[in-house]
Amino acid sequence: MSDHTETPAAAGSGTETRSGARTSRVASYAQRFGILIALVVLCVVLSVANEYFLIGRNIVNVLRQTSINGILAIGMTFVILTRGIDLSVGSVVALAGVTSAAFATTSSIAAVAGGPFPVVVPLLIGLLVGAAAGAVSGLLVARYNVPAFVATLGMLSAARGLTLLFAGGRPIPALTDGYRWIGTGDVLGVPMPVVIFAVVFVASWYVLGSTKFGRRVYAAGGNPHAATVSGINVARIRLSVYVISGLMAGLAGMILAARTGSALPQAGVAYELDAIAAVVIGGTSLAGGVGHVAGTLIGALLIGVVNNGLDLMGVESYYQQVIKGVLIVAAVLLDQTRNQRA
Amino acid sequence: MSDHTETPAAAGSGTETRSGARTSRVASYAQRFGILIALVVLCVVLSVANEYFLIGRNIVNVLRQTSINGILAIGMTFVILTRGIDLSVGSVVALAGVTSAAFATTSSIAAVAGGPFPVVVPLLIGLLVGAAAGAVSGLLVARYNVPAFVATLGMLSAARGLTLLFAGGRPIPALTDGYRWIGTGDVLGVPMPVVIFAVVFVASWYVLGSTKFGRRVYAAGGNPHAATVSGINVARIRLSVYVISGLMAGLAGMILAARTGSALPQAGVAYELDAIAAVVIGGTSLAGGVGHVAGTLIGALLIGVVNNGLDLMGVESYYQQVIKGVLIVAAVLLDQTRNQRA
Amino acid sequence: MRDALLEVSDLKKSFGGVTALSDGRFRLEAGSVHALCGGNGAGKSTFLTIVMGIQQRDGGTIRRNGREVSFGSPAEALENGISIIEQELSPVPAMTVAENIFLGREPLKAFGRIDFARMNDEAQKLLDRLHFDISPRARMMDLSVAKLQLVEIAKALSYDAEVIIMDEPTSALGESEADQLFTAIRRLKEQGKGIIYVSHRLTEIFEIADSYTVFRDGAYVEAGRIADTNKQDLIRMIVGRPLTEEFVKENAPGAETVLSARGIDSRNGVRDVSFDVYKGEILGFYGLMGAGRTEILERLFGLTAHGAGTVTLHGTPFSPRSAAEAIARGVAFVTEDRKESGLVLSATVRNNVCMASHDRLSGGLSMTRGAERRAAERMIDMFGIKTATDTLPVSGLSGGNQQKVVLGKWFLTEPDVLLLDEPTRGVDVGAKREIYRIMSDFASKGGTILMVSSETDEILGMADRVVVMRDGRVSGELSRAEMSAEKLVHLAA
Amino acid sequence: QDDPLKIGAAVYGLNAEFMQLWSEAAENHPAVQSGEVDLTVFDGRYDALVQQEQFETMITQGFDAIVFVPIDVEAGATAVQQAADAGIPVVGSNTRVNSDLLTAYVGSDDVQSGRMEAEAVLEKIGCEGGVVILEGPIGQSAQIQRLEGNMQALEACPDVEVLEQQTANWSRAEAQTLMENWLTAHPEGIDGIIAQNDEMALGAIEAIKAADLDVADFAIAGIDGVTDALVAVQNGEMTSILQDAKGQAQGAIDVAINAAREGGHEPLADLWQQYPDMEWADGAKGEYEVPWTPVTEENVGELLEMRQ
Ligand SMILES: Nc1ncnc2c1ncn2[C@@H]1O[C@H](COP(=O)(O)OP(=O)(O)OP(=O)(O)O)[C@@H](O)[C@H]1O
Ligand SMILES: Nc1ncnc2c1ncn2[C@@H]1O[C@H](COP(=O)(O)OP(=O)(O)OP(=O)(O)O)[C@@H](O)[C@H]1O
Ligand SMILES: [Mg+2]
Ligand SMILES: [Mg+2]
Repeated sequence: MSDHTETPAAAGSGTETRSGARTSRVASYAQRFGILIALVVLCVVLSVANEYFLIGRNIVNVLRQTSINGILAIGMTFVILTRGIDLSVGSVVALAGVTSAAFATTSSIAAVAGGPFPVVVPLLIGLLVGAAAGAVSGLLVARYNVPAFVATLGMLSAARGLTLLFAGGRPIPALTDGYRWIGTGDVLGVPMPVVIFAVVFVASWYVLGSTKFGRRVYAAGGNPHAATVSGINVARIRLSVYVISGLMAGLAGMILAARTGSALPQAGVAYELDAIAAVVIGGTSLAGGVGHVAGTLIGALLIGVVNNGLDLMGVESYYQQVIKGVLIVAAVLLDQTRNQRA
Repeated sequence: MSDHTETPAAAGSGTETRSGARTSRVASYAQRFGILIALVVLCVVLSVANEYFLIGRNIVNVLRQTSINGILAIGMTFVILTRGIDLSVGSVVALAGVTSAAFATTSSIAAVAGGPFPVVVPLLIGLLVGAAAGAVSGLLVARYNVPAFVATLGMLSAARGLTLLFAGGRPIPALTDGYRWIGTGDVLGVPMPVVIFAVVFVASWYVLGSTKFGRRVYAAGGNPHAATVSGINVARIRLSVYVISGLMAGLAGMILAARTGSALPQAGVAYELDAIAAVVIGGTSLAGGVGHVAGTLIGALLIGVVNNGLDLMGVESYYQQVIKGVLIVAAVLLDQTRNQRA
Repeated sequence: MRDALLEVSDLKKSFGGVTALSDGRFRLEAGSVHALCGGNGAGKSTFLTIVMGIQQRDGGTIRRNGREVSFGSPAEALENGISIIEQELSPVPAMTVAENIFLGREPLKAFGRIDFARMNDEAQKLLDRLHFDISPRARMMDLSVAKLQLVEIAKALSYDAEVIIMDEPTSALGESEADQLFTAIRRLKEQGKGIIYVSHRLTEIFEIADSYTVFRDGAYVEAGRIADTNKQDLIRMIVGRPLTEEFVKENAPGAETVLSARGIDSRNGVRDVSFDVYKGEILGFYGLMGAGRTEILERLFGLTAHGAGTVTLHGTPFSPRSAAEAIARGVAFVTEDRKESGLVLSATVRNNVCMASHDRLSGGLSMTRGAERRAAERMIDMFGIKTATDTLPVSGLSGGNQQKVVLGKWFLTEPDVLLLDEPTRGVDVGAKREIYRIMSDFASKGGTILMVSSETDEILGMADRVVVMRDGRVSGELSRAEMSAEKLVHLAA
Repeated sequence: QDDPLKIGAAVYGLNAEFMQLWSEAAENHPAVQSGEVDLTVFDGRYDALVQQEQFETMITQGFDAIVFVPIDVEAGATAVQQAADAGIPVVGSNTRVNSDLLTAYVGSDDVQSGRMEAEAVLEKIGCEGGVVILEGPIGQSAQIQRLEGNMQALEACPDVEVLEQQTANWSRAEAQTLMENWLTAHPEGIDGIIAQNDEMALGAIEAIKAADLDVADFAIAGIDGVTDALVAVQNGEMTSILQDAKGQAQGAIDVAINAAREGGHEPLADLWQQYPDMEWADGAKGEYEVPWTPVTEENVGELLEMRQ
């Protein structure tokens, strides 16, 4: 008993809360202002520095380039809110990519017998594979108390191995047009990856902010003991968030395959780092219970804008790495000093 | 000592402690038994499966192959005990490797003017660079409240960029014999990397278990607020652990360069994952305050043995990845179920 | 005879080698308040958490309305009409009061959306009914311990459960809030509910309970009707031997001013507070919840930014910027919230006790193991801390014993000036007396004590002088001769 | 002279030496030096999607031509398609891409290098004994093709047993560990080491030294001709097959300039003189094959000189 709540160091960091759940929700967005300002400042600087940055086409590029990491980061937000972490997303991206692609390729070597199938079949397969991978990690964490870091690191390694085995180490090429549409199609001029990202974002906003499940995710992360005593099945919540993260990884894997036109077994390496970074930059605490997908969106955009801007300006690769490191820290620093207590 | 007992959840599980310090210290190691047993089981299986596993030469191999990750993991243990994380160790390995190597190369292109210098000069440079990188991360975390994940992710990127810039993207070859001795020499037949690892391990055991500083690391991680009220300068402790981690990365970077014969700017990629894995497998909690370097040692050995064993048996690369993932989780699972309450 | 709401027999529980409960027995009738009494570590909380399904028993039976039950989780207990106020407050810090109260059973509107408006409304109504002055929209992490406790009370009552377990619900409360709780309890009793009540404040038990059950060392000792017993007997049952007077006070204040505050400010509205404390004196601070007493101590100890005003210690300016500086000047601070700021729960008893005395216990770099062990053993002895060894994590100690560890930690620093914020929170009668004796000895030997307390008895029993606070200002100062419960309450309100 | 041509070089990753040599050579192309071409090198960070995104960026900025070194044969095709849709010519270099929209490909035949290095090893061990193969990341085109070449050579020596075959991901440190373990598992059996790049061969050499064995007892070969490998060749420790990064990079830029100018460009790079077999053919050919150069004790001094 006596689970240690641990108000993280920032507890009560000068946030005046008076008038309510509503206000408190607004306040919680206000805490993102720091990082939002960082994003805006960065965008202003970039649009002054480079004539192409603000043109519609580049904005579409940035959004499209953010969408995969953004989708992963949203799934990751759920996991991190429960004090967990999912290192396996990059590998699951590849696993879902190749398994679904096998049902959607016109190449006779790689196809599953009878294929290619109409797009819904590979789509379901990809989601299913992602969810299954998430369920395995989730079970290990929720039911067998394996630390999330270890469980998902195991999955990172195992899923990558399975992917390579399944695909024989080679890409699965020649995907059907239906499948490719997920990555290259558009709706009223908005590219599909962006559309999917938007839908996922809105859905997660709704789920986390307005549903019972969302409250339980926050509670299970904020104080698992209190949640349990309040009759919440914390293990089930924990399991669910890994399934959600797996689903998102599955989705991202298919978008990736569809965008690149073939499913690569070595896709997605180290994607977990960017996804976690987006979440943490967005203000979600790795200690659980505190954070919001809106922050994650901004975090993901920030990373996307930095990558895009540095490429646009043709900054040399090595300098890029230095600058990127500095910028990410600077953005959070700006946020941090604003929110610091006293 | 025996701060490091265990996960609060499993508090006092099955440990008969009556006769004081001695017993309790034994008990605290007993709690590592789960993972130690996993290691022993694995070793037994491997020595049955492969005739070469238990021969002296292979044991030396395993130890040597474990030493770099082991040294990193020991530094990481300090950081994780304070609730932090250091993602930058892989990059700092490379940075310290190339900067120190520049003082120890006989190649006229890469050398710092006046070089090569006697081995103590590059050695000090490497340690200094590591410590400096750690100090920057540490300052960001301790003084500016940047989440450790973000601060060290920034350092991961920046240090890699600096390394590549410094080395011009090329290896620094032709290191002096003195320098190479760090990686290839031996003391009474024990390879230097193993000797250094052993020294680092014993020193960290002493520091964490028996010094004021060690006590404070545990306190600062277990409950920073309570530690502060007890007169502990938590910020200073936090800063110190990142410096220690940086020093360890510096050391590891030099050993790596000395072993491979030239300092590669792309060395150490993703080393942080294995280092963190060793720490967590060894029972140190990412929530801080609980854990022990002895566990880290076992965790690092476990990873080393898995890699070595699979190579020895000639398991195919794809299967290796799957098996490795499963084994790591299985080892922790064995530990977990043993320690679980009720 | 009607089936009891709850009947427990032969309940057993041990943690590894440590037996927490060997024979737990209890019978709760409808429409009654049943006090569960016992010293620190007697097994009360263990018993109650098992009933609630938070922990699993090793043996024994639990009957609910005559039917044997076995709760695998608190969810099942809640379904069976049992709710709990746990001893250790356990809020979800980033959530609002209303969200905490309705955790897991939020009111919904269309499409499964949570009806935040209704949730806040209902929380407001609930809090109003209980006369708790808390906004349902405030976030838990912004609340003081006392308010957290009120929220937990409101939450437990809101389940409309038939059996309500209250494990030291008033330990962080002042008397007026406790009175609000008692009003609510009486109402529940009339509705035929059963309440299990745990408190180390015996006056409360005689005020509210109908019957009692006493545990000692994990085993049932005796049960009966409150009407048939008295304080002396109850103490005898709890402690196992008779105790005479409750307060031990032998110190006499000297004339030398030790600490002197002039016009100090602090955050949360503490303004212009001045006082002097003398060598050998116990200065009490009394006030209602939120009067600003804690802030004054935090300010003195260097934990909050310094506002206006000056403080001198032994005649020299004293404005520490960190706890370390304060400790170096011989000041110690037993904080109010042991879980938040007092203890490292994952660390052992020994390491917690030694935490503020590292310099004293080390020879240069190395800690002196022997010295640490002896120090811990001395404090375990001095405060009667019940623990199998000093190398167990404090998270495995009972609440009252944890409090004693905090006291031990600060006495070990051998301070001149002791700042005590609710020092006997959750401590049993026997140990309380011990602590009062230690305080008295400390002052007699020339130590100085500043003691914040919400218990009038404690102030009246121990303080040489009392500063009464109201809304962040000093509303009066009374000498020992002038003190009375009425005057204290009058000045505080 | 009008505005400089904007040419982008999208390479799969710059963290290792070979692509660094490649991009340095690209920057040193006479047309870039003279300002005729404004060259931007994009680091693909070993990720097919990142490369594709860099194509999007170049298209947005209206580049005149792109030189492409893809991370993957298949995944690069989409990027090429996008550029083609935008009317930007793409010239492949070093690594193939499975697309018929490529203006041309300037590179070397990996199958051939795989065969050459394996033959060098087999010759040294007299076509009998045991060999191990250190592979690149499985599935990458260089790994697939070099392995194909390895196998072609091995077919000619049926008495040679392949004892182990495993990826070390182009990495020296990984190869060193792998080799240490193999030396334990095959205490007497390993005679030859076929490493699909130099880094891995160098790792194997270090492992042999660490095991107190004599490097001279092993036949070791790698591919690429990175600087450390040249030194090792000079020391008689291994054989390497030089991949002409400079030739590939500069040749591709010439072809790209020609495509951007829609013909008529006079090639400026050295390689057109260096290799008599390479014919410029008005930049109109679909494939330019840059020959491999086995590094021998004779030419190694000169090659090292060029690296200074
Ligand atoms: N998780 C645990 N691990 C080990 N021992 C425990 C644990 N929980 C309780 N104990 C032990 O069980 C005994 C009974 O503790 P419990 O908390 O039930 O006492 P209590 O009667 O509630 O005391 P208090 O009045 O101080 O709250 C104590 O000796 C305590 O050390
Ligand atoms: N609104 C608030 N925001 C942050 N912290 C607060 C707030 N109100 C109180 N606290 C903190 O909570 C702790 C207890 O405060 P509170 O004033 O309620 O305590 P109390 O013991 O009931 O009364 P007193 O202040 O008289 O000691 C103090 O540390 C105080 O600083
Ligand atoms: Mg209790
Ligand atoms: Mg107070």
